[in-house]
Amino acid sequence: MTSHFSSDLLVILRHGPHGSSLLRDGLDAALVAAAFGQRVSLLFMGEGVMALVDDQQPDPLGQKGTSATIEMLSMYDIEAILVEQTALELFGLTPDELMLPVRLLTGATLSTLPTSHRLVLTF
Amino acid sequence: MTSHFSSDLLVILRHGPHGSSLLRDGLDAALVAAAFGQRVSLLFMGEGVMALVDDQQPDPLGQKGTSATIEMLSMYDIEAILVEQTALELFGLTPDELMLPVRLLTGATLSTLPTSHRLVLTF
Amino acid sequence: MLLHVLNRSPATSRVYQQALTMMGEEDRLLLVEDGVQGALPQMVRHFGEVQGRLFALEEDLASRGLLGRCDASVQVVDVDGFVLLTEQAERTMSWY
Amino acid sequence: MLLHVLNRSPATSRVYQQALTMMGEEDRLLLVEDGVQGALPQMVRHFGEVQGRLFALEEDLASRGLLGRCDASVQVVDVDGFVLLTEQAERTMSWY
Amino acid sequence: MRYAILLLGAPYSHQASHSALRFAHALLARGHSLDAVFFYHDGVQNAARLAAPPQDERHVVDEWIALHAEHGTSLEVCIAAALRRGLLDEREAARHGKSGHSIDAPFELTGLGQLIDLGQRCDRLITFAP
Amino acid sequence: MRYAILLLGAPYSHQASHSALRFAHALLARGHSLDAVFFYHDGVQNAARLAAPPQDERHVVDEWIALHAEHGTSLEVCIAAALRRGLLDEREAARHGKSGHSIDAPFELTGLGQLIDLGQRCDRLITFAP
Repeated sequence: MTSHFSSDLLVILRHGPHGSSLLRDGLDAALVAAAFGQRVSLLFMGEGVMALVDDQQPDPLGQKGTSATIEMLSMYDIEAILVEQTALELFGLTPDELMLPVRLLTGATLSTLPTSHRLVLTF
Repeated sequence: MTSHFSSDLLVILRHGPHGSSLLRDGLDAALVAAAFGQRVSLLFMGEGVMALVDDQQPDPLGQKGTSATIEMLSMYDIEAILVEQTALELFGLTPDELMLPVRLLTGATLSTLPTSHRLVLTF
Repeated sequence: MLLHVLNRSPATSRVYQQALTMMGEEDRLLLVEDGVQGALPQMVRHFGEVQGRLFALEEDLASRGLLGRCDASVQVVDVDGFVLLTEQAERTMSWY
Repeated sequence: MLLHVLNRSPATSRVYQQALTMMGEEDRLLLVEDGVQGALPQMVRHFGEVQGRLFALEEDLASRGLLGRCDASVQVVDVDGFVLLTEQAERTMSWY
Repeated sequence: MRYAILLLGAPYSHQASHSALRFAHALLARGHSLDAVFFYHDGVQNAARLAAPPQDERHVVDEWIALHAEHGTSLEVCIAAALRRGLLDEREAARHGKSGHSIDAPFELTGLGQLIDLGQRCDRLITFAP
Repeated sequence: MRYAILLLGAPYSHQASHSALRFAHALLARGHSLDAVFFYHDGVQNAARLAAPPQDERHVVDEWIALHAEHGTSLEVCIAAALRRGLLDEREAARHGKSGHSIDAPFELTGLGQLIDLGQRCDRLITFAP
């Protein structure tokens, strides 16, 4: 299981869209690493799963969202989109309500992720 | 009960010392109001009760604390030092571990405070 | 009657409990920013004691994809409704 | 073995649960800044599953008046000890 | 009614500035007046005159200035919070021996007494926080 | 060992800057090297050259500069995060048509690629956040 996710960089996204800029800051770091040729995994934890909810409309007064960036991830060859299953359940969401296909992970697997990446950044 | 606390300004302090500047920012607002002759009540809620713990030592690298300010409150005629009793219990603290005498309040009384002050600020 | 405004999600922060503690029997609670996560059916149980007095801001729901996912017990208001709530309330308290 | 660093109190934030979720069986947890509130006897139960691997930063305890109030199960380290923990750990993760 | 806003959040980092701007325009559209916005804590960053956000993002600082121009709302910045954070007008820069400044009119550096005064003078004071 | 620090918190608002400075001095005292501090998110405020804290408080900006002077640690500021927040050096100010600037050397505006590079190059990367 561990080796399956083995990669250069794990970015853990724990904040929802709009409320703070941490989600976007974390995504930007992931995109730059990917553009530099690194293999990047994204893990959406806790409130971070809110970033993936489909049907996000542009802010009526134009605050820039993150959903366009998330839809672009595969163009950056970021294919490992990992989601904490408990978080999804906490919000009562199902995978088909998300804007892209994800891989659901639970406790035991989650705790192996940090050691299987050379660098981990939490946002 | 309500009229007992009736006053001009209620400042609710919900952050502990050092971690963020919100505790100090709230205290500063209270001191300025008191200096302008207003009757001020302070309510320490949640993590805010940490502000009152005795034996706070100066930060080894000199970050300015709030305990000196709190010890000065009576000089500003701020006598209404109110504390959410549940918060004290949450941290396992007793009133004699606090740096000054306080008035402990529980649920029903707490919810009457906002209407018995002309202005309320939450920090 | 006071209006309490909460901008944090019950999924991450316990501040919603402080808001509930300080609310009078007629007071209203408006969920804004990340606070609107509390309007999801799975989350709204945290606000059981203020049922009928719970509001959520439409713009913040929409930008997060949550507009169609709100629990039926939550009253959705836009920013004009937010202003109206502050007109009707004697005072507004922010919880963050 | 990784070092996890937590700067939020379990009294206000649920982020400590995220740290615990991501911790391996040998990993250590260091409480810093407002996180040291978790070292109080009344709070330390939140960290039961990492007993023996729980540390708290002395300077942050002292500045908050909590140095003498720490639970006996918590290992108190100063900032040199913090650096030592980062030397011993393969990697450090911050939870905030 | 007479409104005032207390803004504690920095732009870009948190949504507070956006929420406050939207609320400000809505209350004005409903015929109320907005006496002042008081910038405190990280909110003082809303006055940073050198802010250069990307073209496709809102320019929050300029939007406050436009609000002042259209509606006469005072933009009051807590001086103690601002100085710590490197936000100085020309006068404070001179007083502290710094070359250059980071706040311009219509933002005004002022004391916390102004906030207390607004709280007493206005019918409604709404806080937007990070 | 070679260390790097990622700092996400602004001075005065949160303890992150103080914690990072204390940690930096401790690791240097133990004989390690500190290649760089990377300032991102609200951490870019640590570079605000006009900061004027009260005399009885620490001057965080100056302490970073002293750290650089004594130990050669690079002070790298994420340019995208900085521009949004009004933190520009002379070159960026000119490029954006602004008079005046708010960041000076030894702070350097740089891209996020530097952070990724530090993460790969150094033995330890420690994040201090608000």
